[in-house]
Amino acid sequence: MTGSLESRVLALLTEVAPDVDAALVLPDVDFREQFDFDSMDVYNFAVAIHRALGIDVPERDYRELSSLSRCVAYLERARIARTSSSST
Amino acid sequence: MSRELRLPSLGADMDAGTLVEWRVRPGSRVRKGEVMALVETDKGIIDLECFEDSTVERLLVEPGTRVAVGTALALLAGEAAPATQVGSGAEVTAPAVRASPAARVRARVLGVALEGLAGTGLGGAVTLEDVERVARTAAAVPVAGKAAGLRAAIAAAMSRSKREIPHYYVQLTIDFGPAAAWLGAYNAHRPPLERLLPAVLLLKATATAAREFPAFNGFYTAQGFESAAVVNLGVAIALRGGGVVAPALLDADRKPLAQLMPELQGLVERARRGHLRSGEAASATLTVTSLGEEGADAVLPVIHPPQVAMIGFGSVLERPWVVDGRIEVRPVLGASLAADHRVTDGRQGAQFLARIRDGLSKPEAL
Amino acid sequence: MSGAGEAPVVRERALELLRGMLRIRQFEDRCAQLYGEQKIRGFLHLYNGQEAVATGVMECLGPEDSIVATYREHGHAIARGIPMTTLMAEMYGKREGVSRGRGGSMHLFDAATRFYGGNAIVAGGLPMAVGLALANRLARRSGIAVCFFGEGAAAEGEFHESLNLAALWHLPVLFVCENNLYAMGTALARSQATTDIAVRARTYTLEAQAVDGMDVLAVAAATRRAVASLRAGGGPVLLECRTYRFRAHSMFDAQLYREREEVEAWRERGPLISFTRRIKAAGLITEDDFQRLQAEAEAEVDAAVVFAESGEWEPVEDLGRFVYAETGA
Amino acid sequence: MSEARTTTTYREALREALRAALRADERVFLMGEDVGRYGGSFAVSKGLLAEFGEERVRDTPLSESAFVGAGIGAALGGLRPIVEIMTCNFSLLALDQILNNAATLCHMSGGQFPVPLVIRMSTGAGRQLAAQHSHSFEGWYAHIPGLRILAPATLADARGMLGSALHCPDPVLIFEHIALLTLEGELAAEAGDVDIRHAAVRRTGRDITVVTYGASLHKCLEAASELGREGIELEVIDLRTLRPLDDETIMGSVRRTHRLLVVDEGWRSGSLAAEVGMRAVEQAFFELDAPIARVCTEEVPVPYPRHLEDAALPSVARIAAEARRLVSRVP
Repeated sequence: MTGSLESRVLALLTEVAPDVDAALVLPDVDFREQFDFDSMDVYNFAVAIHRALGIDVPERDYRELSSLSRCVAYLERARIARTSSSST
Repeated sequence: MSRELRLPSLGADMDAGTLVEWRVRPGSRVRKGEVMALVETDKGIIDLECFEDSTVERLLVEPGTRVAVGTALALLAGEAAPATQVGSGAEVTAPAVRASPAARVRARVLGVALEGLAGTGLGGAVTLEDVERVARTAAAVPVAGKAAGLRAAIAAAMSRSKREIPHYYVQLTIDFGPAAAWLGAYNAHRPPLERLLPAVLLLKATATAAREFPAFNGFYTAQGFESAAVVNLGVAIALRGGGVVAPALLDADRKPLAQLMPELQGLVERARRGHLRSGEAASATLTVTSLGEEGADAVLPVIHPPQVAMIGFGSVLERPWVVDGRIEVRPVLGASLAADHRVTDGRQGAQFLARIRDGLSKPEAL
Repeated sequence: MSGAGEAPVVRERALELLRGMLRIRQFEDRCAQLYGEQKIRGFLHLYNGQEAVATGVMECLGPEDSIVATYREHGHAIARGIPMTTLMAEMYGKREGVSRGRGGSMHLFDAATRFYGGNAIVAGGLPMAVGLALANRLARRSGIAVCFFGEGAAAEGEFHESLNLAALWHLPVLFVCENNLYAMGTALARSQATTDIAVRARTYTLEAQAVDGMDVLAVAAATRRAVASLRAGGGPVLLECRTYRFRAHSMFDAQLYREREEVEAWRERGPLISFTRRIKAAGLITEDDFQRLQAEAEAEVDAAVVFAESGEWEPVEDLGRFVYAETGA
Repeated sequence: MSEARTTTTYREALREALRAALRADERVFLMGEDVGRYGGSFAVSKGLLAEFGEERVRDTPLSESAFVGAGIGAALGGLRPIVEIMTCNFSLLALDQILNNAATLCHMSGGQFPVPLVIRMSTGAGRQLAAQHSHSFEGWYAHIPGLRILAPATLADARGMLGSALHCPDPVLIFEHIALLTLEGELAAEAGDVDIRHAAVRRTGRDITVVTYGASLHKCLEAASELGREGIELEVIDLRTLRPLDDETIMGSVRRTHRLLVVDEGWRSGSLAAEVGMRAVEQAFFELDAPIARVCTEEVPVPYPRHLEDAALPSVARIAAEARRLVSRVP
């Protein structure tokens, strides 16, 4: 399901920053470096993730949202954690 | 009694604009706050709002026309005073972009900025083909073109500022510990949408202080300085691809943090989409720039004329800090003030910064 | 009171000719007044003094004949039978005018009476009259073309071209030169080497004759002979009617070019005075008749003014009408 | 279903038009200098005197004002005169009649007196006839409301415009270019009246709209062929009717090509070319992707020697050069 999550994250990313071309996003480079992401972008990104994926990223984990691969890995873990917690 | 809707000056660095689209027609009844037209400026497309209920009698300017600030755009009927701030009516002196009429129309339709575009037509004019080629290639190109125009506008405004305003600077390092702690606690229990950014605290603290120091909040014009009755706090917003704009958070001193945050979010979004509202594009009475997470200690800003002061915040950094005679590691923030010596002096500036510091030390009161 | 082969001057005819001249005189005097009141604008050229010419010529024409006149043509239009009401409305520029107000004083047109204007270019009407006669000839119609012009026109090329062409093609044109001695302010002798217009016409082989233009009967008699010749297939004829204009060339004219005494002398033998004197002396009419005709003419002019006053302005939206024919192909 | 076609010339087509008009309507007659015995100074009316007689083919004295005025009078009198003025230079001697009477009477009489007159005259340079016989005055006449101005550039128009003009209740001036008299080509045997209200697109192309008329049409078409080999496509419009102008066809083309070149044998200042260009500015400004350009006759009285005359007139080379300039790109 990683591919699907990645494409959803990319969609959210372009929603937050409409001038970003999803096809050109480098997975391991910091968003800040790639497209001048700032705290407002991170804030918006977190809001979008919460709305679309239902994952509430706490403020202290915002640094996990700094690149595509890091973000996908984090959200993957968060989903698994949520699923397992809800199944118990 | 009919009166004229004139092209307002939406900033000291704006002396002309291109009417992109009318949202009203002759005979239209427009209510206060309704958007009457879209105007393209160097800073993007701006909505021209109606400030009084009116009826449109006649439109005087065709879409696609570049007009000087102060040019009458339409005739309105209604009892009220002129709808928008009236500019100087000065002629456009900046050299116009050389582009064919057809290229101008197509550029507008395709959203391509002509400024900085290399023309291949007769006399180096931008042609239809040039515009279409740019539109076909990556979106980055028009952004670069737009950025060049914006850069020119910034250059003009900042040069004027440095030419005309005798700046002085005051700096103060602020212990951001109490604010950071308060903010962490505030955000911890809230979903992402309701959380606050540190910038909101900085803005609110500045706005509150400005109300107490009106000599830093207002405009310096040919008639001298006049303090503003409200605090419309300009926020310097960096655009991706370069450039900065500084639209205002209206009445920033009177709004609770929970309201300022979504307003700031909206303002940033509109600024980056190039679609600011006329009411917020030009009304700042005092501006703040915050470098956020970029790691700089401090920033010494250049005042946006006709304003008379600007506050700069560096990044919040952990630094050794003396508390009760002992050294502790604390998050600290470099705050700077650039102010107009024609209006205030350094002593007042230091007091103003100190008042901001005090505000940040009691964030719960903000 | 009649010459050889001439229409007899009986009471009815005398009254008719007098009425004709009085109507023109009254109309012109009222126009002068209305001009001062700014009801009439533009150029206004009045016919006072020349009434015998139009009246005498028109008496001899039929409805099949075509008229081409000059910018001093109110008299011709009235004598031709165009109602004074529509003429006055034209002076005002009202849409009820003969030319829908588009022509004004100098451009009276009326298709019903074959009145082809009112031409404000000196000699401009002569070639047209030749063409109207040509049309009659080619269409085998009996009508003739009558062309009025002043002696000033004899200096224009179009005069010579037209006389030559009409004579060359043997066309039924009656050229009526109203020699009032002044082309605006330029006396004939000061501008033309040959002052005898008839002599010049004869060089183009036209039948040409000089007539006392102040004598309505003489004008009529000459015209009647000319028309008979033309209808019988004869070539063009020119009548030089020696007359005088009592008023200025147009309204704004200080008349620096002629002496007051000269004007007074001509007035003494004016067409109205002399004709009235003659027919009264002959016992054809009484002073009462004269007064009655005068009153009738005045009443007709009054009615024409009322008509013109109550007329309407052509709507501005119709400005572009009639630049091209509206009758279709 | 192929229609019969005959090989003919512009001159013969003009003559055939006269012959057909004289046959079709008893009211029609031709008059002018040397139209009868001489056969027309350009031999257009050759043979017509014998066929129709002196009454309907009338030689006139050298009195342009009188015979043009007589044409106006005859038209008012119910006939359908065709007046030939030998060359447009001589038409100046009749300008008073054309402007002050023909063009004016209908309006001035409140619509009572339309003037259904046709005046034909030769126009243009290119035959080394020097300054007094090389004018192009059609643009001047096109300035005058009340007149209709035609400029046949093709065999079909030479054959068809006269008949259409005679059916028109207004004064129509037809300008026949002397350089076209020997133009040869095929014409439908059935050729007759043509539309005289619209311009014609003689060649389509996407790059530049070239508006022209008369003899210049053929220069433009030649330039278009030349440029076509270079990949520059000209859309060539033959105005045909110079007054009233067919704005729709012109602007429709400008909206496609976004460039306008006007080629006019008249002098540049105050020319018909200026009028066409100004209308494009008024009506299609936002469609223009390059400045409007003109190729007109140089502002000199047309000189006699061949090389100077050639240099004065619009040429294929000048038209092509101007077209190339309009689509040129700066590096």
